[in-house]
Amino acid sequence: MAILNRRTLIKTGVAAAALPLIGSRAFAQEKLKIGFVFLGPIGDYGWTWAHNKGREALEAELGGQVETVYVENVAEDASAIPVMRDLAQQGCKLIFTTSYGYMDQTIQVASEFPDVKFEHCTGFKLADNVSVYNSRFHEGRAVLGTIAGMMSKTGTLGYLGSYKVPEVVLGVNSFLLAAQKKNPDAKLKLVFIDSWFDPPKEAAATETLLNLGADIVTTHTDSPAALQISRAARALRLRAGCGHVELCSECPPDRHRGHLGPTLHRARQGASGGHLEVGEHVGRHDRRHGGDVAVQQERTRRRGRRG
Amino acid sequence: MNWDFLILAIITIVGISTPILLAGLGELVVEKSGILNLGVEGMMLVGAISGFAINVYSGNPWVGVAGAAGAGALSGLLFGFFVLTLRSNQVATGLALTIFGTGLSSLIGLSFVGRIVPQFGSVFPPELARDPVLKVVFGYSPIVYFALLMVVLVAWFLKSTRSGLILRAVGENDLSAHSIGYNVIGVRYAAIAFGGAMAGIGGAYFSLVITPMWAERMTAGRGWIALALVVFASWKAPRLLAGAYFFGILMWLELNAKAGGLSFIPGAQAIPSQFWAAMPYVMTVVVLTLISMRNRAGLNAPACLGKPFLPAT
Amino acid sequence: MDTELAPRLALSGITKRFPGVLANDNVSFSVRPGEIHALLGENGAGKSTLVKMIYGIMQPDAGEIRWDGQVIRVANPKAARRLGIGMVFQHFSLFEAMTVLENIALGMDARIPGRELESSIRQVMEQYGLKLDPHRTVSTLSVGERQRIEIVRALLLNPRLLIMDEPTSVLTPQEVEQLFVVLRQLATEGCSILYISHKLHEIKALCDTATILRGGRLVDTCDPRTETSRSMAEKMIGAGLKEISKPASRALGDARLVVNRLSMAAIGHFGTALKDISFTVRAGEIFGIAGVAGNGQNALLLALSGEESSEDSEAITVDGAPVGQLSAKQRRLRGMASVPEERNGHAAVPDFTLSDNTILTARDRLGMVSAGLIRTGAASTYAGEVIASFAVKAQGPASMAGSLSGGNLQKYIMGREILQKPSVLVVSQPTWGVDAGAAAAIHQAIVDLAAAGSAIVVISQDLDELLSLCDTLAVINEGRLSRAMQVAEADVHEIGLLMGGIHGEQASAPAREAAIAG
Amino acid sequence: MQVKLEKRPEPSRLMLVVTPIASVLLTMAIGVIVFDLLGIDGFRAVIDIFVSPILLSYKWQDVAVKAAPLIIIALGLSIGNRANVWNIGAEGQYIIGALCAAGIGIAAGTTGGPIIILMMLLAGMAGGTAWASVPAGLKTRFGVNEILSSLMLTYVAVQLLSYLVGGPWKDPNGRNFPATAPLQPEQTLPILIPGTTVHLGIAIALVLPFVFWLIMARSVFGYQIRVVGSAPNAARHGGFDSDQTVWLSMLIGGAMAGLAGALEFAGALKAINLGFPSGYGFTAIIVAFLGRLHPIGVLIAGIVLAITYVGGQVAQTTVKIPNATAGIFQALMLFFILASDVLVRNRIRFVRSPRAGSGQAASQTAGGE
Repeated sequence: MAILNRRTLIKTGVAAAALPLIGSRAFAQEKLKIGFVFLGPIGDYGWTWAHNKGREALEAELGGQVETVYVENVAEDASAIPVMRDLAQQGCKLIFTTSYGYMDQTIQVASEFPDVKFEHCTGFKLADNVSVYNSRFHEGRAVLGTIAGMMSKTGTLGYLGSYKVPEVVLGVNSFLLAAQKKNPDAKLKLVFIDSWFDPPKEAAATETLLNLGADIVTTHTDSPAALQISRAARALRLRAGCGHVELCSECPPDRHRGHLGPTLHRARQGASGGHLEVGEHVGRHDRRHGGDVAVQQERTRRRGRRG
Repeated sequence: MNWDFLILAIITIVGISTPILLAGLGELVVEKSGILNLGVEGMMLVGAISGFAINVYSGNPWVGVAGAAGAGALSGLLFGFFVLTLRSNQVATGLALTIFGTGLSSLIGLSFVGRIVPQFGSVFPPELARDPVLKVVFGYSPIVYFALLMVVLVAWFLKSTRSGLILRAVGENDLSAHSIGYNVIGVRYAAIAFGGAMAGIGGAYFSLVITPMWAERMTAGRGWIALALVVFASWKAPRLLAGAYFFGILMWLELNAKAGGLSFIPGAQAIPSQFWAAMPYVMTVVVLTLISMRNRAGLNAPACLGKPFLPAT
Repeated sequence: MDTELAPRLALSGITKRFPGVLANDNVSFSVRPGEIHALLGENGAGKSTLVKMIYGIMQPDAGEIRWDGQVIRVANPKAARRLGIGMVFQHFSLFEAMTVLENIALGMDARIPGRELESSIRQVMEQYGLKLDPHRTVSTLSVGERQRIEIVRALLLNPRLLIMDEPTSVLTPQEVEQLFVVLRQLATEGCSILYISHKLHEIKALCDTATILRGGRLVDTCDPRTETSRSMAEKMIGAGLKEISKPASRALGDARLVVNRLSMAAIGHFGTALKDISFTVRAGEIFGIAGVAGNGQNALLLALSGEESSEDSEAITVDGAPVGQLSAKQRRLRGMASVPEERNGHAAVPDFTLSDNTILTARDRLGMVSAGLIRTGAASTYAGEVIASFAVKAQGPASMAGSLSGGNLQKYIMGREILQKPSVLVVSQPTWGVDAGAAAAIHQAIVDLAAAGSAIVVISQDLDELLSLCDTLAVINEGRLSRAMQVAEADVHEIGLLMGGIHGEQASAPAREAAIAG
Repeated sequence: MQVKLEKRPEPSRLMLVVTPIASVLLTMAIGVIVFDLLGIDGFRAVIDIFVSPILLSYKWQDVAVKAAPLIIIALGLSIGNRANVWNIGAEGQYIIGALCAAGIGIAAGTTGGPIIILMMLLAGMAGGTAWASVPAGLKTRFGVNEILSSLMLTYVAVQLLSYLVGGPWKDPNGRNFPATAPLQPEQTLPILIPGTTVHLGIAIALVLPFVFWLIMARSVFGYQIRVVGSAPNAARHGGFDSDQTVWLSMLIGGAMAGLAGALEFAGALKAINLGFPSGYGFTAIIVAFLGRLHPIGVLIAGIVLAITYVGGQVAQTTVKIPNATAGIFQALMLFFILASDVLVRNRIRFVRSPRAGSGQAASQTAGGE
């Protein structure tokens, strides 16, 4: 999954189908209740951590207008269904399902609750009340790759991957292609640890990457283990850095950001009583506006498919 | 292959082996006293969060490690209370301890997410610890040296001290030890507390050394590997050391298999990484079978392991 | 004090009472320095209780113990050791996976550094010719070698009195010889030895004095070298046996149970191997097996009941059909029933109801099972029948077996087997710990069953019981069975000799050696 | 004064029933206190975890879906535990059962129907049985400790699952995620109550306890298991073979775990991914003990545990405690129930310290501890 620093999105089309998620009425008195379904623990310092930061920022910014609840450690299988259903039954009118693996479950539960809007992260199936959102991570990865290409002494770059899935592969390719623009001889050492979150394994894998000659390591896993390891490996002149979460050279947990953009934007739309239209929303990282909060509308496309 | 590669490989392997070495060493002593504590994973997690939390408050990683040891020992004593004093079933109680430790650490950890802690300095002069070659000897966290020291101490304790002899006697034949006049329950309490302390330090190695942060379930099942390790080492401390590094090599091979960087082992890329990941467990079963096949003579499996102590009234 | 005059140990008027049993009744005797003193008696004669009091494991209810002339109270074994009393137990328990040295260290009261301890061990071993490698692991040692560990441990304390509880029961003849050499040497050095045994020939060969106990009372203190085996046997088992009530002679039928050269390896370190056991029991016959406990009775029961199956299916036949390799369940279907000596946990499950306990052995013969399901009604009915026929004092079939008194449970168990009308019944210690009324009822039931044509084997340590109950009798000793004797013609003294291990011409020395070698 | 345990002549039937209930109540009480100390609304948390799932009817189906595998696995384990056979590898057998069912599903392609479903369930049972036969064989043949061997094999099963779903059985349309393709709709278990997730497996989980109760209470096999566990020598006397008991109880444990895996796969999850091993096999050990190894007790305990799972999720959104917290409650319940075994078998008496020094006193206190 992904990560996102999201910014936002858009949407278009179809207004016909779009439900007035939140109708214009009532919002003054009634808070919008927003539910989040998280893949990992909110303390993972990664994907879920960043999503949760978005949730917190949302409460901070829209305090009086929204109420948020979340459920963490939700497996990406059918057991997510009762969780989503529960959130809907508790009165959530907007539910973020924050991982690809919730796609079919989101579509199913959405069909049971036509008056609840669902925002699914990184999926591709849409329904009348299901939108998907994502970030253009590959753009950030390309920036990282560019830096890595310019800074690497050995020309060997390390990439700590989670699963060999399209999003991750996309990031790997953009990282390497960007690096090779600066250093045509750049090579990439890539490890997939088959897990989003396994700090000891991430740490050991990072050491393995360093061991294989990488002097810059980037990560697409959730914990900051890789960053901490590379940081500790002082023998490398260049500390490795930076995963999908945030571009930063001093990594530890306090510097992660992410996910805020789209989350905020969509919620703001809902809370303000505007229509939330269904579609695919892709955000781009934009540091000019403080990175995580900046949201810009970029593209909207309505697809015909429905879950 | 070059020296740098080898040195870094050794450093990685020592690093991933240390927590299972620590926890395994504790469990070794516990099992030697005749008790099977399946709660290692839970005690490690309790140690990980306690060490981290105490480090946050004290600002001193050493105090954190001591706190982790104390918290681990306490959780061990909880297990001991049920198993020894109330004579509950060891297997079920141990599993409950793991579940308990996982939940408790998550709960305590709520307020420690995202905190930063001071880290250990090097025990050796930085020139040594950072020397590209010498760091293979001097470049580790103090806990790594502590673990090695403990291997020596535990081996010496079990082999050469009277207390160690009594501990082994209790695990070998609790009824006889009791009839000679030794305090079986007391010895086992002590062993369990030690086992908990070592598991706690093993857990703290995750939250203070490998990745200085707190994250739920950050020990990621290493407590179970530690249990396997004790059996694999056939209950001998020196073999435990070798076994821990051997398991470390397997874990490292698993990662290398995933990295596709194993060109130095012909054909290794064809072996799925899961093969390496399963190896510690498969080999443990094999070792266990070999142990059981031969006469128990000369073997170290404590005869009372996991059995309740029921002295005649 | 004058050790020439004061005995090392003197007991006077020692009495010890357990609930329902007078274990020692006013026992007095003394042991001189350097004397090898035998304590002779059958099981239950009170030998063990007596030495436990000397060693401080128990306290006497009355009487006094003098040590070197002084009245003392031995509070516990540690105090006994401090006085210089050492003891080698019959069933020693060692730490198998540990070395000899470690085992000895664990048993010492004092902390002695390993190296020092090892040198004292070597010294003791050299002094007494005990061969033992201190660094061997116990699990690799023979039983005799294990006993040497206990002896060495006792000797390290420089004992002035060494108590040996049936030391030879687990030893080979060669080991017995070596042990005697050691004991004699100890005695010449002034150590007194209290030697518990029921083996007459050993006592004659080794001891200076013998104190004979029977039923908790001291019968005689004599010089075994001047006594005959026969006279000691008579004292041990009671010359004044009450009248043997010979069973009315019954017409015996065909052979129903035939045991032919049954041999079986020992189970565990303290088990007894069975060697070449042969006997025949005919329809209507009650066949008694006498012997001192620990001579293979348990093994024989397990072999007959089928809990341990034989390698030779012809070794046991029932009504002509070989059953040696059949399981307990299959033998029961052939009409064999058995009652082991241990009631709780072996013959019956204490946590189960009486009704459930019938299922244990009666399920197949009495049709308590259909299609794999238990007919609880049938079990309960049968339990009720047993309770009624045998006057078992119990609330009913739903009572827990463990809640019954020993005698009632025994009646219940006997009844459970007898009412199944087995063609062969093997029962061990049928009236052990049972009050007189229950014992009489059980005896009557056995006689009735025999009268109905069953073949019955009764294994008992109670010679009176066997003499009054059985038609035929044989004695088991060290896993061998003597020839069978008609009770009507039996010579009590010969039985005593057989129980004491004097085999006469039947167990000639060469045969014995050969058996051991095999 | 010291506390002395005195063995009861008969286990207390009253305690047998009272202690599990008391354990749950005590757990709830301690929960309130501990959470309050931690600054969380303890009363609310405990109510949400233990009571809300009962009060909210829409939660019932979730409880049922969670309880089904726990009950089925625990039934099998309770047989082994009764006979003192310690299969703690049910998690692995559960995984293998699901994989075998998935294998049948994949092999069947688009074919579905009752036959295929039945084959999947049978394959699941066969797989679980096969996995359990390894520790059973090692135990009976070589005396290998089944606790350790079955535990180790669980992790081998996890790796096998990882290999299969990330390799040969990976869904070709799954964007390379390590997961099997979702089952064909005709291959999934029928839904019993339209509009819910209540699938056939839940009915099986409701019926099986009664079947097991019948077996344990009425069959010769159940009798055999009880005797072997209670008095091994008596079992031998009764003609019951101990190796056979080990085999049967292990294999039944494996078959039930395998069945639970197949049902969970074909009824609830419909696909296997790396998250499939969710610890049901371990939690079921708690269920077995909480249910006092009695089939009907297991049924109730399975439901109680499922309630704490579902309630744990509720509490996450209401009092915002991490979902692992439900584990604290589960563990506490088990601690208490195990400890209360002492009360079932013993009564507690306070006695004066005996005179020190005398041999008699020493032997009395020896067992008192």
